[in-house]
Amino acid sequence: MALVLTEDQQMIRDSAEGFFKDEAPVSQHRALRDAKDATGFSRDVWTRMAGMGFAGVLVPEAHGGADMGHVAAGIILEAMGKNLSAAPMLSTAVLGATALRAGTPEQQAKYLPLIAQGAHLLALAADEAARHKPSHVATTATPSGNGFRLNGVKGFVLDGHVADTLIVAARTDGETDDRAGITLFLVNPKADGVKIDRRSMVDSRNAAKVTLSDVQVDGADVLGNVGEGFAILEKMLDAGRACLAAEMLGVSGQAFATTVDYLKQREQFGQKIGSFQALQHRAAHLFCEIELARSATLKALQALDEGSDRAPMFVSLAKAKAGDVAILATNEGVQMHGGIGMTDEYDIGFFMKRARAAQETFGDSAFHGDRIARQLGY
Amino acid sequence: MALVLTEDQQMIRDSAEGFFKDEAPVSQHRALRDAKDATGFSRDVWTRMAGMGFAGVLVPEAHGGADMGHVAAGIILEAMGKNLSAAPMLSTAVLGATALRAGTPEQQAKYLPLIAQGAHLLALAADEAARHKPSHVATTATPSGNGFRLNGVKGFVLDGHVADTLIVAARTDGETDDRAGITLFLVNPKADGVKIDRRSMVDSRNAAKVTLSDVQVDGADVLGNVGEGFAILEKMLDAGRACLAAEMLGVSGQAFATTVDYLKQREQFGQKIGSFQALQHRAAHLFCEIELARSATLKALQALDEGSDRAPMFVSLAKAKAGDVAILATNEGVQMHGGIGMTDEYDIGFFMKRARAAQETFGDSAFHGDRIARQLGY
Amino acid sequence: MADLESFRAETRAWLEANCPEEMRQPIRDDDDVCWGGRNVKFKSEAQKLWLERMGAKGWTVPEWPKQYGGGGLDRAEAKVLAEEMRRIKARSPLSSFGIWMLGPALLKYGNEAQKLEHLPKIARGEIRWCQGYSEPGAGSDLASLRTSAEDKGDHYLVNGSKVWTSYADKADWIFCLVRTDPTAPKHLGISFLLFDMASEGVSTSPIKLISGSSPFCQTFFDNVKVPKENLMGEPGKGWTIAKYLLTHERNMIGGSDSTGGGQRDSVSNIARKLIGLDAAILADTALRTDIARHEMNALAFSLTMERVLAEAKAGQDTGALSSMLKYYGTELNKERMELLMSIRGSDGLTWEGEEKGEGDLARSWLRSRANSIEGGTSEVQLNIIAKRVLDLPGA
Amino acid sequence: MADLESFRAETRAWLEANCPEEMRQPIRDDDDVCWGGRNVKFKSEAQKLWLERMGAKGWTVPEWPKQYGGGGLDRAEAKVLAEEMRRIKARSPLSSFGIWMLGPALLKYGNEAQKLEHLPKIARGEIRWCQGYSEPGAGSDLASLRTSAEDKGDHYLVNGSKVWTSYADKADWIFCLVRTDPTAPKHLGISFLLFDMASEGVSTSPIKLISGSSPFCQTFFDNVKVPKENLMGEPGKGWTIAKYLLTHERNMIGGSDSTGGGQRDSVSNIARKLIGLDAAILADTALRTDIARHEMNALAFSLTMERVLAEAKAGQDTGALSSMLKYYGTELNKERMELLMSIRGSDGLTWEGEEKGEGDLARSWLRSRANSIEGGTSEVQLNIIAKRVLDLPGA
Repeated sequence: MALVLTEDQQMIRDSAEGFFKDEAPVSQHRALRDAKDATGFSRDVWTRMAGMGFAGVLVPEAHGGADMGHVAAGIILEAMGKNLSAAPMLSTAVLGATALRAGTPEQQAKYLPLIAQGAHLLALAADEAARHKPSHVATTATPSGNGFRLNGVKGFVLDGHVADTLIVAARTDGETDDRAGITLFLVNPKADGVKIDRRSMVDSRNAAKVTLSDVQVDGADVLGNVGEGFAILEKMLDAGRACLAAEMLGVSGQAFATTVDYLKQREQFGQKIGSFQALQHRAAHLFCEIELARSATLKALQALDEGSDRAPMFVSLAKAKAGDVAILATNEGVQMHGGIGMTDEYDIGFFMKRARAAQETFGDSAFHGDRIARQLGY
Repeated sequence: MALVLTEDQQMIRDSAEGFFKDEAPVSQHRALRDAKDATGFSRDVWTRMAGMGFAGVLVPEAHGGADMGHVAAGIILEAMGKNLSAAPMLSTAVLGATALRAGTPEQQAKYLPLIAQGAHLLALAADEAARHKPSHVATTATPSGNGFRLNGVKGFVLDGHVADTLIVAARTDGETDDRAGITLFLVNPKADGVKIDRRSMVDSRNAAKVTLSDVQVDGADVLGNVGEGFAILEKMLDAGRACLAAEMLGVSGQAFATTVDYLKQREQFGQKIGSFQALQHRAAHLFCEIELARSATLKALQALDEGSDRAPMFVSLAKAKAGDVAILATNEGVQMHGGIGMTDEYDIGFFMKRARAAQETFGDSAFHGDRIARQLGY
Repeated sequence: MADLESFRAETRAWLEANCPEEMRQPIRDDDDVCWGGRNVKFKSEAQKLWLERMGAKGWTVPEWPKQYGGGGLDRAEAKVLAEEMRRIKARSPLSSFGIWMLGPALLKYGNEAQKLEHLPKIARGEIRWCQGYSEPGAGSDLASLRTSAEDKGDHYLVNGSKVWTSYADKADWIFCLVRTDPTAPKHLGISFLLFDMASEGVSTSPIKLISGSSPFCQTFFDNVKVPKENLMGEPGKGWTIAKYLLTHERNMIGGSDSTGGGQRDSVSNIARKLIGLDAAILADTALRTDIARHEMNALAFSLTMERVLAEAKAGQDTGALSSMLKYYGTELNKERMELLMSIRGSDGLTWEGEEKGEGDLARSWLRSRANSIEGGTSEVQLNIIAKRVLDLPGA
Repeated sequence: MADLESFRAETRAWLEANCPEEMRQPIRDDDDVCWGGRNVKFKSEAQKLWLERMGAKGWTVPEWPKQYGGGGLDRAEAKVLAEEMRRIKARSPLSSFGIWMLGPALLKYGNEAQKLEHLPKIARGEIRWCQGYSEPGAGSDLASLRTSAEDKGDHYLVNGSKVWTSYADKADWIFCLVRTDPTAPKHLGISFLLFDMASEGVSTSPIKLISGSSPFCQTFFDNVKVPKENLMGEPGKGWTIAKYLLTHERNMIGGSDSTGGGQRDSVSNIARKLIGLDAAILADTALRTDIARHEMNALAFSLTMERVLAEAKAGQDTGALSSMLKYYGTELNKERMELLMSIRGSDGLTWEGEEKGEGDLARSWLRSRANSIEGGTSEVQLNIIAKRVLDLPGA
């Protein structure tokens, strides 16, 4: 596959960019933040995103989805990153849809159409360590009745506060850090024993702490095979990581564009500050870095669409590179804006906050650098 | 101790700087290189260095030395770094004298006066791995007669091609990477079974490969206690590392001064290139880095003089920081000189070569970063 | 030396007797820091008592002369006092821009009346000062300031506005750069004026920062009348005073104060607690490499501060090095906060949660981004090093 | 597609029959690379045969038109040829600045007579070219060049000197920037001249580099007579041609050629072999972190080259991106060499030892430092990106 967007994908990009710029711009993010909105996003926008086919971007057509693939999903997330649009796109349309595609025909028929319609929200309850380590699952699932009883505590459950269904990773076998013995469960957050504590984050999004105390699930709620959940989990995470890379690419791109504009307008010592060579060189270097992040991200998304064996490596590359670049782009953006970049009144700080949160989600660049090195055998 | 040179030390600095600028400037280094001089330094200069008290800087006065301490030794090495002066200062006056101070009264009486007079050269034959790891000693010393029989191969024996005595680390007990069980021996390089292959290095200095085949040494040639050589070795190495840091500080300082001069003279696009802000900022940053290296180096040398428990940590800090800074200073120097910086005709390349060689000697910054982290318990 | 030892004994006894137990506890939050001023709200009786006792002895400013409310101690005695305070972990009784910034400038450039008027009130924490340097749209370019002070015979009429005035909404007086001569070239028409924030025509408006807090204000001057005797130094020489004072500020920001001194836990200690060890080394090897690199630089930097101080004490010229300390210290502190955010992982992202203190790290991280902007940006410091230290040519 | 498949079959058969076995072995040293030219010294009969056969088919320059000695292939066919050559690991028959640099410019700016004269000889490796751009003391500042070409009616009289002319001592002809109009402003008086290095008045002097080798020369022109028909393009338009050509050079230096393509072993493979693993990860964790960071950037960079090519093929404008590729590619290659020096430790320092190949790494490392200087320094590339891509204002 040529490392370039197809004409179809360019059309998706144009329509996604138009949509989020009009329907969910940074000003909406600011308004939600100021209102301390309990949902953290606009349900109305989410419904319209479903109408555009975005919610069903990874849902098969047979289940009412648009089935446009990962490159398209990344394009949508990049446009969201540019506008800091908040919506349960990652948790539901990417992670949720990827998970359910591994489900039974009944599970698929039940959930996938609802996902595509924007009528059902999912959240992944996997992380237990503050530093991402997906095999670190101490939450237990012990046989009970016709199913299992779940006990444990999950942190950093993105959109957990609004989820209609939680996808919970729990251990049916093995030791805490083993990959084998992990099983995924579809859990109703209203079930007895489920406690959800919403936490607002630095980027004004929400990640819940989910406490499971003797939560009873039945056999039909197992996703995939018992003890083999890690493979599905990795698939979900890789789709999520690649899409986060795309979102961070949007964050970097917009932060950079805003900064370059500022360099062209702002005067100091009687000159446009964009004429200072030290800033020019830093901006030019940053331009190159963003281009590298773009290439890595597109490759990762394509590799997922192709089902390539090397997809995990390219995904880690994209997540690490786009993450580091987003940190650099937003830090440079704030520094080059000077004092006003530190004020809440300007948007550049929002981009910095989102970059940091996305960097810490599903493994930072240190995690992914390690993962690539292991994949390459060193 | 205040982190500043005493008046005495300032005087030593002034006299060392004057001496090496006059007696062993970069042009001498170039001449030795061009002549493919087999010794690699001027024996005449070494004799005069002894006359200045430099060779005996760490030799007690009772043995005819100047006993000026490590700060003074570092001052001398820094001046040598500025002028790229080649002399067996590190191997004999620093490593050799440090080793012999741990010797028996007879050994001290035999060797230390000769060191101070510049009449006897020593070389440390310790490293067996290309990446420095002092506990990695596979060379064996097996009991034989009234002493031991040595077998093994040593690489990177600095000044090994001219040494009058080799200080050999060999294993009398334990496994290859154990710290315990290492014993130091004073070995005559002309003894049966000693083979010395001179290698010239990128910085035009020499490091020999020393092969030991059934070399017989007697009990009087053991330095320190049998099996406890590692502590002496570490002491030697730490003295050497701190002095290398000082030498690299000199390399950085001179490379930087040369480069700043060039920035002030060279014109391009109708302007002095030193007026370009991007280069100004890089030069200013480099200035700060050199200042940090200077502080760390002085602290390490003082800590050695004080016999502080924290000396190994400060030594590793100095070696790592001064090493990284020397690489940066010389790389920036070549880059800012542009094309002519790549020509053999200009001196800046010599500084780059010496910086790299010194960085790789007795542990690079990765080695010392690891060593500090272990000392700090992480 | 015998004198110094008896001074130490007396000091120790006095501190033991006078420093309330509560003032020997570590500082937990902002309320534990006392800034003084007319409207001071003491957090506790102990905090009030401690300020009064120390202020009465002049030990809030141990080296200032006694006639100006100081302790009159020499350098060696001041060091003993500091050591003895550290010994019992006594808190600083007073945080004050008056002490850190205006005071040294007043001592050097103020006239006798100004010194007698202002210094004792600073020493006792009675008047809280703020700084009026930056102006909207001018940023680091102080020389282009536009706030005017028109000579009206017995007073100046001040008009304009200042931005980034720290705690201007809480301050009693301001020291302020104003343009007294609109015809003089950039640097030359600037003067240094002191005036009461309660004067008619002064208003302040806090600036909300990305960290959510508002430590800075924009301050507006609308026909503010300032008596002529409130001019400090000569008219038109404000720039010289400002530079002197900025050097102090730079040392403060780049130095141990805002990058934190010995009291902060090291990055590696925090990492070890949160991440743990594996075979005696930090379980995350990539982070370990970055942490080690950072800590080496931090250690080399703190040694550099020590060396610069020692050189200054030994009479060597270190004036231009304040830009180095400001630049490197603030960049290091930003790096430290980035590393702490990485170490804390998703926990560090919390803004508001059920427990107290959640969100503190994220706020501190965001706050740290201003370090390399306030008090002269990193870029300005590099320019200064290039020009003044390296003597590189102008563009 | 059927045509392409039959072309593939024919090509495969031809290559199998005509590519000597020796030409399918990896390149071991400089002698294995054939640069052609009047004084070519073939290392072996196979090398000579391979050049003759490929040259005769025009496959040294597959996409050039047949009338100019090219293969006349379209893009798809050329790709098939490249694939088939890769399949049998066939060496490139000819390395040539004529092919990489002058050829494309000649095709675009040369007149018919010039094309017919020069292109076939380039294609067949009969004439070896060198480049005369930089001048002593001018560095990256090409516009200030001083080599003059005075119009003498039927010829130009060339005087001056060039520096950094690669292999000028081995080249037959030079393409050279000269000033034909001394009165025109900087860029405008420059023309593009081709002439024979055997002309009277041309002399060369190799420049010894820090790596010990001398791939570059200084070249002197002392009243060299050059026929007027050797001017390429319009007089005074040399700058336009030079820029076009520099773009090609940048792609070459930044791209797969000098930073090495797929044939090089990866840094991590080398590290694994030399340092070894401990519990499945590289035994030196600090180096591992740096290597992983480097390899991620190297991989992202090679994907960027792939993407830029794909975008160019898809008709998108990627012209200004050559500066990015040159800048980033050369900086990466320097980093690679620094890492290899670290990995090899003291062994990497050897300059001369008993075994063949000792000293190669140190020399390659030193050589790599020129990457970010030659063909426009990294600083110049960043200036170009800032101005042309980001449209930032001039100082």
